Amino acid sequence: MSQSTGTNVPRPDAAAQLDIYRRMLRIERNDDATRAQIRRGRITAPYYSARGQEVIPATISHLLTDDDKICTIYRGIQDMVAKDMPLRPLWAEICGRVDGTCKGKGGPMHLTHPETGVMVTTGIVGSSMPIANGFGWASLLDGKKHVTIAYFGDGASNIGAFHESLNLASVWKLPVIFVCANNGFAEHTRYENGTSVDFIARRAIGYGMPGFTVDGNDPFDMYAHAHAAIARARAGEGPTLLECKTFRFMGHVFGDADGYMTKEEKAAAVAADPLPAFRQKLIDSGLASEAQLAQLQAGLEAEVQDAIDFAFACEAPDVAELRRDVFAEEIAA
Amino acid sequence: MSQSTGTNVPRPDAAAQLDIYRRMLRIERNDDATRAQIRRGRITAPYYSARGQEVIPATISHLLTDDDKICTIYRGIQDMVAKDMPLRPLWAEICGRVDGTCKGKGGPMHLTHPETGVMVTTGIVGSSMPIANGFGWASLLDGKKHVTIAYFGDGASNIGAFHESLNLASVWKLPVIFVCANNGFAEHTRYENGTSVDFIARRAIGYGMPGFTVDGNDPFDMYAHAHAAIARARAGEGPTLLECKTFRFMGHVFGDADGYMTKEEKAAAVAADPLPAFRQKLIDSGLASEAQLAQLQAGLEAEVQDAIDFAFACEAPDVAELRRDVFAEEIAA
Amino acid sequence: MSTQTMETAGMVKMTGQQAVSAALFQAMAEDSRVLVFGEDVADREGGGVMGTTKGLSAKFGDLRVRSTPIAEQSIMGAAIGAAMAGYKPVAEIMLMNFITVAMDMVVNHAAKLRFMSGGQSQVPIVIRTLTGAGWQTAGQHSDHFEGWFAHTAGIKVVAPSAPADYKGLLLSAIQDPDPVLFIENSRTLFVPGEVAADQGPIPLGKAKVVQDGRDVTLVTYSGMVQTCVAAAAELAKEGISAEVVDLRTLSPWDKDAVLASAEKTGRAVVVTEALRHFGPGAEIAATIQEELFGRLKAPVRRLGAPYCAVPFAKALEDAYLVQPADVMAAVKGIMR
Amino acid sequence: MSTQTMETAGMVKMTGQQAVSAALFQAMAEDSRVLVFGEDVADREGGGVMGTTKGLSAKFGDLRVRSTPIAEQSIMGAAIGAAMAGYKPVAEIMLMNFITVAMDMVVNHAAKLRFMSGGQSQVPIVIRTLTGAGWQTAGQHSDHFEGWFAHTAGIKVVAPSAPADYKGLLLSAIQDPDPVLFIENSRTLFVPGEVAADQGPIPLGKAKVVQDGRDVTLVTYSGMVQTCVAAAAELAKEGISAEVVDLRTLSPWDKDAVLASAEKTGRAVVVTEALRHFGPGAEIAATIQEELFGRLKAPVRRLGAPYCAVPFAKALEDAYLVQPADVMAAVKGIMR
Ligand SMILES: Cc1ncc(C[n+]2csc(CCOP(=O)(O)OP(=O)(O)O)c2C)c(N)n1
Ligand SMILES: Cc1ncc(C[n+]2csc(CCOP(=O)(O)OP(=O)(O)O)c2C)c(N)n1
Ligand SMILES: [Mg+2]
Ligand SMILES: [Mg+2]
Repeated sequence: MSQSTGTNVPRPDAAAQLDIYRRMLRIERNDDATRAQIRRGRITAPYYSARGQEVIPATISHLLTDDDKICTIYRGIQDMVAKDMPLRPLWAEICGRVDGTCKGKGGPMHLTHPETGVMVTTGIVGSSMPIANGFGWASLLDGKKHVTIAYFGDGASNIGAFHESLNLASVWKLPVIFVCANNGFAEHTRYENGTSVDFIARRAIGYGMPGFTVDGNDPFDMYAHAHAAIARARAGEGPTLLECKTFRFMGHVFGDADGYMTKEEKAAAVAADPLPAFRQKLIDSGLASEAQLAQLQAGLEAEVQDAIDFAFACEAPDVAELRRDVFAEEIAA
Repeated sequence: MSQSTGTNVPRPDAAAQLDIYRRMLRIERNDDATRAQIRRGRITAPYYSARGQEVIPATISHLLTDDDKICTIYRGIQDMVAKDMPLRPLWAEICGRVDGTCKGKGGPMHLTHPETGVMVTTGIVGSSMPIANGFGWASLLDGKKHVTIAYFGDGASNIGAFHESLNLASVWKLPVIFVCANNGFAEHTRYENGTSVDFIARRAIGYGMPGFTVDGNDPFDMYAHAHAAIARARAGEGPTLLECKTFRFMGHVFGDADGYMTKEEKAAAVAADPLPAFRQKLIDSGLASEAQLAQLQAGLEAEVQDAIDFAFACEAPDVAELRRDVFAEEIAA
Repeated sequence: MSTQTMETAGMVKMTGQQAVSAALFQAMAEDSRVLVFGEDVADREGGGVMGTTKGLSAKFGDLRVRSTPIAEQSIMGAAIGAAMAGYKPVAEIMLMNFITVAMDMVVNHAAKLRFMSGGQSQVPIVIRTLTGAGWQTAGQHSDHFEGWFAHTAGIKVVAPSAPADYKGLLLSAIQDPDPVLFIENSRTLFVPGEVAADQGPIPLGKAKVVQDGRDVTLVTYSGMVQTCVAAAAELAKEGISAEVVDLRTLSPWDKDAVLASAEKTGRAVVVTEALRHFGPGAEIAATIQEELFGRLKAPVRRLGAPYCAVPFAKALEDAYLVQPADVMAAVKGIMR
Repeated sequence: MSTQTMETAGMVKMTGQQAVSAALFQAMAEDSRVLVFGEDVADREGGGVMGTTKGLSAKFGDLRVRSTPIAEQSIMGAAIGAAMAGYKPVAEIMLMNFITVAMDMVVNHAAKLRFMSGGQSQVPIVIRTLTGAGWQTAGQHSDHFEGWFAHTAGIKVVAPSAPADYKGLLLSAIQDPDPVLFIENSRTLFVPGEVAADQGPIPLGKAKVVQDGRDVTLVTYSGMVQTCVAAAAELAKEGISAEVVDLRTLSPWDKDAVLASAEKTGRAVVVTEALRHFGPGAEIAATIQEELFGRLKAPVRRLGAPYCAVPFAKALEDAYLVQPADVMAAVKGIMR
């Protein structure tokens, strides 16, 4: 299904490559710190690591503005971090503090940050897509050229919401890009045991929509396809389906036993880890020095540490919060 | 999308053609009588005529046994009549009598007759399909070669249940045939204003399933494709999607104003009425004489009239029926 | 849809359907953020299968008034997203039974996003839907699921019965900053009544005493209001004075008004078209008995649909629906 | 999943989860028509994300024990069709919130097909699902929707809390000729308890007095049973004797047992994890007050979740869940 996008394949320039790498590393450093905090027993909520999938949101976010929106899923913290959501309110939320972006009421599965376009995070498989269409419709009404990204997984491509959403987006020519992170598994179910088609991108045919299978671990392939899809959406030509092939290194949820996959396939995926590979590429192509990248990393680590320190210093929300934000008007005690 | 099924295209022999015509005429005579009774005010329920669509279920039913099952929709009386469901319990049901096949509790939108394989009639768009899969699974468990037909409309191909069902049927290789009567409209909405793809059959690609666009008004094209799909299902090779192009002459529901379609397109469709056309063909090809067909018609009209007389002579159900069939055990008064 | 004008002192005679249409025209004219969409709602598709939205797309354009594919989940999703982006979508779910395919969007998302986001998101949508037995549409076209939504935090449930309320409450529902389920009832929607020519918004959450009485309070809403009013008229002939309270909004319901009336009469019967079993009437009955413990003259009775699907045959459907005679019998049973 | 055998006079110590597993093994062995399916339930996928169905596919084969795509509507549809064809599918909906995408199949079809077909169709399915707050899984993973299904004619609702009941009621649910929603509670499922080694079916619809008492009746089910038992223990220290009635089946509920207890004690508090507002507790409270009018010493109180989504932060989640202290306060409030 990977269809060439023609001779003028868009390519990230040096600055773009560095920015994509920065976003990847921001995701990875944040993920690493999250898992460390969980191991230390400081965070108790379920955590769905996206380690290994960084290229997808890093590349897409590089091409977005703050006015562009994302609707994502439980495994979506990477999408927010890539979108440059500030880490303090993110961490405070994960820790259930009142200074969290959702005052501690939503938690990691429902992080929201409209200022950076993080509109919806859902824990229901498939449900990012129907809502993304609403933002797409609003863009048409606004007459602006904002795009909305609906992130979801390969397993989610089998649920009804996927179908209804792609059909509506196509009929209405909405500026929405459906980004499927195909990591080969839905919880413990291997792709082919739940999905009837060899490439999810083929499903786009059923919606009269362009669809591409992309190497989701290759920033160049991702860039080419995301660039074209976003341009298409901004031009009013409608939605695109991008199936981005990748792998989740940490299994479905933190603590996952991994018994449903072979050691070999996991080892092979980890060996092909896109993060060090892209790092090496930047150095090999002379775009950055070891020192520069180390400095970048140190800066990101400091940012993450600052967010962690901030979060744990925050207060828990007051129980009166149960009566707030149910409706616009506070519910009487 | 209409793909040739190869050089050995299955063709209905003389007996098959006559049987298909018999089923078509049975549908049409029954439909005509139903509308007459409604006009006379003797039936009050909403009625969804399938006039014009007879070829589809007539051909398919010819290829089925009583052990094969159908799951159909509000516009599905034609599917039951084609499946040779006896007309007395059908009419008694439509008239809300206790001798109706559902004791008058289901009515025309929920007719059921397991003896002839009429398993489910649903009023919810799309819902015939997920249930049909269950019968398909049961066939695999039984180790028998029964097939199940899921009937639905073009509009229904845009709802989530369609997607989930075709995917599951394909992954599980179920002996289910998804038969879409594409009559060009969903209530008042024209095909292309609700459906994003030029041919619904293309959606089969997204499920790794064979899919064909068939001339649903041509018994020969229908026969060729239905025969192949049923053979495939019986052979354990899995499901097929058949998109059967047709037209509903009477609009969505009895009394429908038709303002959403042009007079010309309707006139053209009616002019191409498949029923008289096929009748003529039978005569032209010497398979039947005018007299034979007139006799056939008279027999069917008598059968319909008998059913009507029977139905109106039946009693209304007793209010105690509200406590029966909720559960296997009657609910205490 | 043309309003049958019969003005008397600023009053217009119109049906509930005309009132709904009038409210939509008014709201769309007043606020360009108001959107209307759903299956067949645009004029190209006849302005709704019942014609309720006729003329809106001609007046307000195809971008604000849109027909959709048959895909209720995508309808509700589009409403939610557009609402979060600052619009006020009025989404139509043709019949209440069809909301069963979109419950995730309504319950897990529309109702919760404000809370789960700590107040950052708002979802000011109206879900207009129609239901009601009496037309022999049987088990999948006449259900009353309002109890499910009343039992869901974060969504309001409005269910008028009179034309003026259809208009005034719909205007308020559209203005409301939170999700509102607006239920139209198929037996009352086409009944004409008096509506002020300049009828404006009527506040949500306020009941209306549609019939004063002394001996017993009938608490009801939607299609059962006319049933209770009919019962009250018959009861009056037998010397029993029944007060009829139309909740108009089921959630939040007007506890003060109901308790005041029940305390005054000392007796209450709660009447719903929804199933009696674990139905919305239970909340009202439980609350009245709890709050007025020791001050009632009789136990609170509840009437609702029997424990079965809506049947097709006319005789069964009539028996299924609560009738004035049922209300009268329940009242007489507690009058001794 | 290996049963920790600690036999004492034919009793085995096991968790609710082990009891569910044991019931599935037993039912599948006894009746070849029993099928088990849902997301990740087969051994290839680890026998369920919690491991509850582990070993079933190895023993009973891939045709009877099947993992499915993530597509709850198709899961429920397949269950319905197979049931109508003579099988007894036990379908798993991983968490109760996910049933929102399959409500049409459950409500418009599974629950109604027997009635709408005049008794020709039967749908003997069991829907196993899991829910319960307390694990910080927030707004979309811990809801209690059992009230919706109790308010739907044609489907039974079972919600055990003790391991023996998990086993016995699941065996009965599987044998039942009609649809049953079987709710597993995440706070009780992993708590061990005594189960008879040969534990057989326990009839649906029968409550169990889990704690005798004189002064007040606590009516509850599922995860709130342990909360009420804890409250009763504390109340006993203060000289208040509370009887705890575990409904075990919410619909149909054991009215006789509840009324007998409430009549004996003269006071009742109904406790649910579900939202209090229009929740299942209202049916119980309304019925007790109606049936025992004039014979109660105090109004019936109801406790349930507050009117909001399940919050994430631990402090909020604790406040959201009814705690023993809340039950004690409610009891003391009606003891004077
Ligand atoms: C409607 C629904 N069904 C089931 C679940 C449970 N569940 C959570 S994640 C998941 C797997 C999703 O797989 P995929 O879409 O591939 O995304 P990934 O987790 O691999 O990123 C499942 C089944 C859910 N959250 N929602
Ligand atoms: C879930 C759902 N949404 C809406 C409806 C209302 N409705 C009944 S029939 C219909 C049109 C269906 O069109 P199509 O699938 O093309 O079948 P046709 O009626 O043309 O045979 C609609 C929208 C419904 N019954 N169920
Ligand atoms: Mg995946
Ligand atoms: Mg159609």
